[in-house]
Amino acid sequence: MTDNPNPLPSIIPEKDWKKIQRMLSKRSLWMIHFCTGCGAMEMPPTMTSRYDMERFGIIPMATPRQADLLLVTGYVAVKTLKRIVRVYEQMQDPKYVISFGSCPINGGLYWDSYNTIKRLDKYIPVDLYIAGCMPRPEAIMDAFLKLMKDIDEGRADGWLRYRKYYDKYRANQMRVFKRWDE
Amino acid sequence: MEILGIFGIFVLVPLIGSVIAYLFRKYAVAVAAIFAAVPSIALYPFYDTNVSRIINIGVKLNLTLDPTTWFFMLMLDTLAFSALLFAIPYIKKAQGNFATLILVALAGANGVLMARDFLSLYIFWEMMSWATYLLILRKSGEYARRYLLFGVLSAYFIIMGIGIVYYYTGSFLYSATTGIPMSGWFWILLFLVLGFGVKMAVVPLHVWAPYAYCAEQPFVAFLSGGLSKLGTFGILMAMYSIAGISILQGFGTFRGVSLFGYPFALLGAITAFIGTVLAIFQDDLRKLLAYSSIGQLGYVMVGLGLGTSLALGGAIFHAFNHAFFKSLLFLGAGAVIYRTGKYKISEMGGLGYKMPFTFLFVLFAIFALAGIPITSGFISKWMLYEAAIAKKFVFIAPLMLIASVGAFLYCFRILYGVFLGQLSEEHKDVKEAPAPMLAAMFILMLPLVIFSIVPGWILGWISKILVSMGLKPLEYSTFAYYSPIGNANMLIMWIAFMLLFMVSMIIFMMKKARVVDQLDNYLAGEAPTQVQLHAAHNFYKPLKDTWAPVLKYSINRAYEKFSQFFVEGFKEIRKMYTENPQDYAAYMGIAFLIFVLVGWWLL
Amino acid sequence: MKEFEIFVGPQHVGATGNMMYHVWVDGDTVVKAETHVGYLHRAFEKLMERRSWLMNVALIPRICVPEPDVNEASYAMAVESLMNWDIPERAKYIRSIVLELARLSGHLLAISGYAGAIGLYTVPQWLIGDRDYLLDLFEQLTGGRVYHIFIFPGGVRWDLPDGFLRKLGKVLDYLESRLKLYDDLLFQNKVFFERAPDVGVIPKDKAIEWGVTGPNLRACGYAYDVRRVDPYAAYPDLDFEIPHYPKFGEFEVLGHGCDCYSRMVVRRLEIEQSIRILRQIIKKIPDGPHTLKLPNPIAWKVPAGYAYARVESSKGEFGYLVISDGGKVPYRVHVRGPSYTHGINVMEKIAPGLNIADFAPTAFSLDVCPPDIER
Amino acid sequence: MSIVNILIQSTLVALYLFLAICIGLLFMGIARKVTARIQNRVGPPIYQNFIDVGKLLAKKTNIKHNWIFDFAPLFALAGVLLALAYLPMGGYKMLSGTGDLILLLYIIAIPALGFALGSGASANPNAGVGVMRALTLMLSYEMPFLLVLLALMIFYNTASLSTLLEKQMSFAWGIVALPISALAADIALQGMMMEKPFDIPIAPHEIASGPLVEFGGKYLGMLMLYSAGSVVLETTLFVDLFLGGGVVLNPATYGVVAYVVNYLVWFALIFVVWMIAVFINAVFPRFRIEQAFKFYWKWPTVIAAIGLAQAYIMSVFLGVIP
Amino acid sequence: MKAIEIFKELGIEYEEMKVKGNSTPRYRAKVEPDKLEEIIKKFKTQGFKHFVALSCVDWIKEGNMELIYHLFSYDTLEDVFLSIYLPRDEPKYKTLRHLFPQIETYEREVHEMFGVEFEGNDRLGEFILEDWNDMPPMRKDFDTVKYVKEKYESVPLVEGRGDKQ
Repeated sequence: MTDNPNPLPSIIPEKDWKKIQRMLSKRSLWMIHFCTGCGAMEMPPTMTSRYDMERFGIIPMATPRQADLLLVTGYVAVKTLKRIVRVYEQMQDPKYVISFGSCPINGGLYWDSYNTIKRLDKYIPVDLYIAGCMPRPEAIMDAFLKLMKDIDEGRADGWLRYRKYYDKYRANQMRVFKRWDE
Repeated sequence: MEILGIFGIFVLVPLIGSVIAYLFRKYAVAVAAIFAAVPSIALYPFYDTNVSRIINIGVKLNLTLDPTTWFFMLMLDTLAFSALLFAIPYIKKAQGNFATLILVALAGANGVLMARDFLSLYIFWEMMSWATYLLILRKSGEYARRYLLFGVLSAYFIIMGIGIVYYYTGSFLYSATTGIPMSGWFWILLFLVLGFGVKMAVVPLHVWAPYAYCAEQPFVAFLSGGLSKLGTFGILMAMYSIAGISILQGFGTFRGVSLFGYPFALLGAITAFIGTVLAIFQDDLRKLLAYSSIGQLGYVMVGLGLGTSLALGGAIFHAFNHAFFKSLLFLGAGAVIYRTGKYKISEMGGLGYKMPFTFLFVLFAIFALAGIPITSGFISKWMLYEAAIAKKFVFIAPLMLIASVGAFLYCFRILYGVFLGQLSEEHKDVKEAPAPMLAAMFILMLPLVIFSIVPGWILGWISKILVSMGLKPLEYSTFAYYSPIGNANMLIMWIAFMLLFMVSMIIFMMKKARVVDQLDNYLAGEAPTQVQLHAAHNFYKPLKDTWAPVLKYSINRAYEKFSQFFVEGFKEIRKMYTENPQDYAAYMGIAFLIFVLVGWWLL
Repeated sequence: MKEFEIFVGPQHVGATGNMMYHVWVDGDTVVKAETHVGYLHRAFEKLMERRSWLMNVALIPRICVPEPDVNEASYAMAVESLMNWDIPERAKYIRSIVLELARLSGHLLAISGYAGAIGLYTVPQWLIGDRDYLLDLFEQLTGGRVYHIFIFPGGVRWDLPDGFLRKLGKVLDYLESRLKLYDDLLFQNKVFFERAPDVGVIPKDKAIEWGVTGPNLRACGYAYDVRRVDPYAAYPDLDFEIPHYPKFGEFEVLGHGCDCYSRMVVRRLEIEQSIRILRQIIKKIPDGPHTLKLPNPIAWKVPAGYAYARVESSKGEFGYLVISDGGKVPYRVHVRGPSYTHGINVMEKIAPGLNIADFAPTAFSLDVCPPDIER
Repeated sequence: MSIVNILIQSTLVALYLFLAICIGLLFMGIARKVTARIQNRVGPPIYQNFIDVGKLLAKKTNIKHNWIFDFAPLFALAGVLLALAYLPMGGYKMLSGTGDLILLLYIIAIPALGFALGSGASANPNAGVGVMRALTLMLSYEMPFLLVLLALMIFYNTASLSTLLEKQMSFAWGIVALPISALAADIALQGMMMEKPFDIPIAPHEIASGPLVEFGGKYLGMLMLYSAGSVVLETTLFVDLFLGGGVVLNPATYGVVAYVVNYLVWFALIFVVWMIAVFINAVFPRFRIEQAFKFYWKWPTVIAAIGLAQAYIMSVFLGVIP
Repeated sequence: MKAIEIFKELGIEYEEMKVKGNSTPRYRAKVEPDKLEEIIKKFKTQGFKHFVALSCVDWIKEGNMELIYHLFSYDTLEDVFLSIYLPRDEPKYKTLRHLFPQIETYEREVHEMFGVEFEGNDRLGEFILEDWNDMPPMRKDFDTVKYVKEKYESVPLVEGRGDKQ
């Protein structure tokens, strides 16, 4: 894992370099196109002409290699969690996770369902939660703005936590999966 | 030096070597490589020599070493040496046989190049042809018969040409051509060009090539790169040395191009197009290269037909380039086949990660084939295009240009299907090709690089050939070359490319990248352990579907139908096929006589 | 191996939601496809067995997100059958309004999904933008944009708010004026004519046997619609046509039916019919109570028995088989979603021979919605 | 040429190349904005693509599959810059005096081939299919485009771009002299720029953005620079071929002023050409690849052939010599 | 042919289900498992071409598994529910996927959710669930709350939230 060194340390001070980086990544959040749950229903309105999240430079991307932002839209079934983790691991740092709706927070409506995990942040780090079932586009836009602010202030550090506590996260994941490959 | 000495070095040494090599059995190929190295190294001192001698042994024979011969010998002998070098690890069974035949073919080829009379030409030509036939026979009798059929056809054509010349002049010498009327010239040139055209695999006489090129790879490299150039040489001699430009012009001209040459140029452009299209759809690596070879020689044919000094220079240069890059490609394919034992492109994949040097050599050959400007392959194509465009030929130029776009398609097919994509489980342990193979490929790569930076050198040699044939010399400087309508400076291009490459390298190097496994890939979130990801089978299916109505009219099938007709009609005659070689030889002799008589009667 | 494998989904732009098609491709032609589902399995049928009859109303809209109201309606109808309730006329009309609005929004999503799959991104932008006016209507009527929890056994939750019908009329006028633009952009686009006809063909004689329903069945040339063959809500009183192949009115009849083109045009025509139905409802809607007087919701007891209710959703036949043993909770509820057959059975059968370029459009044209496959 | 002269020239070329990449990024931003307006949206700021590239280049981890994977960004960026260097921009000849149209045609293949190599190196079938589509598309649009080039070269009797510009200035712009060819070229340009209806190689719904599927971080960033360069490359190619390269004032008489004015005119012209492509892009779905092939080998080829015939007749039979 | 006539012809007892909201009649009949195939074939030839669904009910008190085959006719506009009962401890039945192709999918689901074996269906196996390690979840004796507690609630939280970058 390589870090991101300052290319011109003599010209740009280290602090400013970080600031520039954060500025860049906050203004160009590429979202991965992954409808993990029913919350994805409110994504089309958010993307399209009424709410238009491209105003903030957020566009959906086809593959995880290109994306910075993972939206976990709604409840997470075990089968989906595995894919989410894979997709998350294929994304390149810095990467951010927004969890969507009530279900990934505490199970929501499906608190007693045998097939949905109840708390998403036990398995992957979550930078931001949006509550509600389902969150309105306004709430989503608000969350994006909040995430941008967090990135700017260096608080959206989920990817660092994932790197640091990788073993613990992986151990938690393996408690719900029987095996890792298909 | 005396011409007989030269003859000794270039023809007799390989011939003697062929006998000696056979005795060494297990080391036959290595020994043969040494004997092949002798002429290819001995060649260099003879640069710019021009010796010729008429030997009178009842009939007058003429052996010559002039820049034309030298240039083509440079190609052939280097190729033969590389092919034999490559063959050292490659050929496992009947080594002596292989080594002997290659050397005989080399001797024959050198003889053809040195001959300046029809008799020795024919003798050496047959020597080369039969050695080739036997070499193909090592792989498959069926394929060899196809070759033989067309080889015999070629010989008939040549003999008819020779016969007509002899009829008019009573001499076999190239130089003794006074007194032939224009109608005679027409038949002579037609027969000779067709005869040599078979060797160049010009459509519709190309049918043998895809089969013959399935033989052992080192030999095929020599056959496709080297021996097919004898066709080029033959046509060049026939049209521009024996006949000469003034006789060609005598057929009438179309914008300064002989009306005799123009149809052949058009045929060449069509060949380039058809060869390319057919190459796109092949799944067998060898067949793909074979059709590509046909297509590339079509370009050469265009240049030979147009006959302006730019076109002819382009044709000779392209023949040279083709000799090297196509041999390199065949050798690269050979290396892959040697390591994996597979021929189908769709069964390979990912070998570039395991055989990086082979990949780089092949990549470079493919750059040359596609005409990417950082190789000399571009320059010859450029000359041919500009020659056609400057003369405003609106059929030849677009055909050539679109064929070169088509070349990108099959080039990428080779690269992706064989060297890129998914490395399959069974090829996990494939190793890099052995050192002699790599060395052979490296030798072949060198001229492609050198002449792309310094095209002036080779253009100088070619200019000399052109001048000797009474054409204007090419316009060139050390690094640049010119046509009536444009120019290109390779040095500036190289420098600019290198500088810009550095710029992107700097941007690139600012970050390090981590290497991940090939299955850590975008699979839409899935992570199977066993998955087939190599999309190489039926690669250009959309194109194939689109062209299916056209592709079903295959020339190959036309020939097969034709032969089927004979088979049906002459079931009785078929009983002559006793599978006894002596009988065949007898038939061939009879057929030969009939052809000669027919030729006689025609005139 | 000749084929290579492609996974269309779950994380794929061409997947219709969170599901996966495992596709074997030769060159660029699909040889075999397998549908894998379960990424959205929340065990609704199990959860419904644990919740009381009325609590389930809040749970079931989640089964089909693009068009949740059909769940509520068919569940309500099934429970009403068991309870032997006749609901008031006004409730039926209000249900029809909700269902038709849901159909409109479902069709708009389906068309924009297909247009997106063939690369015309302007259509989704416009259509989903316009769909938001429908969601605004829902919001005014029910309080929720996506999940409405509005229809429940015995009627609907509350009466129409003031001015709702006027606003509805306005939105319908607006939508009708926009339809022309959609036609110009998509339905009369030459590239659409190239790409859609005779792609993803369901054999006409097999369509019913394979369980194809809804617009997909009508695209095969059968004028079957649950609103006609098994009428419910206010539909018996309403006048509407059932667009089916080859009765496409002003649209050209291209291809031989059962293909992407027919499926999309049928959906496009159904939008017109829905507008027509809603206009009739605005005129005809009777006064009266919007719901029955219901018993104490905590102590609902539903008589034992079997009941099946079906509703025409924008995707096809949506049905609920409700089984009660007389207790406070349903003994067993089985949800029959249209995508169950479209997504798995039909898709696996028509995929071989498709171009991979046509795979995603075909899946989108069938309007497969994975949540109602696995519940 | 003296050393100083060479240095000045190369600095100028470097400046022009830098500007070209910037213009490309700006154009992509404008395209996003315009498309957004067509779609009833506000759209991103027009400098959005600069931020995107910056972010991608500043990504903290980058992955690759093997060393061949690196070919893509290196060859793509270097190749497109090299191709740009051979294009006259706004009357400034760059290197086009030392290489002609055929050379340019083949230099344009370098980035494409490098890109294809890099994406092929990633064991992803989507990439393989994407490159197959890209190459097939290339074969498709090259047919009319080569005929158009041939018409130009035959009519103006030169293969050198700088000479072509001079002849267009002194005689008539290509679009006036050969309007039919210009039409065919613009249709071919749509495919060359991979805008809809010909964005088949990177179709996200079908093959998950095709060759780009495995690129991320700096790889994608450099490929974005490459595509920015190709936007300018392709539009400038059209402008140079048919719109006189934007040369309205002769540099020989007006000096530096001419360069500035010509640059601005050139900018306006490539903007117009780009906008045509963007508008078409916004309102068309994409073809299937074989439909694109059939399309290109049918009508645009016929149009281009008519254009070629016109050029041939004018040049050979009517003796119009520019 | 009307469903009633077919029932009479086959000699099956049927009951009519209550219908409110919808309007077509629905008939429910209990049939012997080994006769089911013939009966469905008969219905299919008589216009009941639309196979709506196959549902399974776990009657835990009776110790039965009920499989409900649901057919619909577009000609006569009737629904028919054919029920068979299988023993609960070892539910086994043969596949009927050759009659209607979508039965295969339903059988896969019923197999996974209820543990009913369908002989002759080779695609049984993981369908909706993945990595499942308990009894089939739709059975009445499967306690989902207990399962949730054991599997999900016990997973510990990962600390570190709020660590500075």
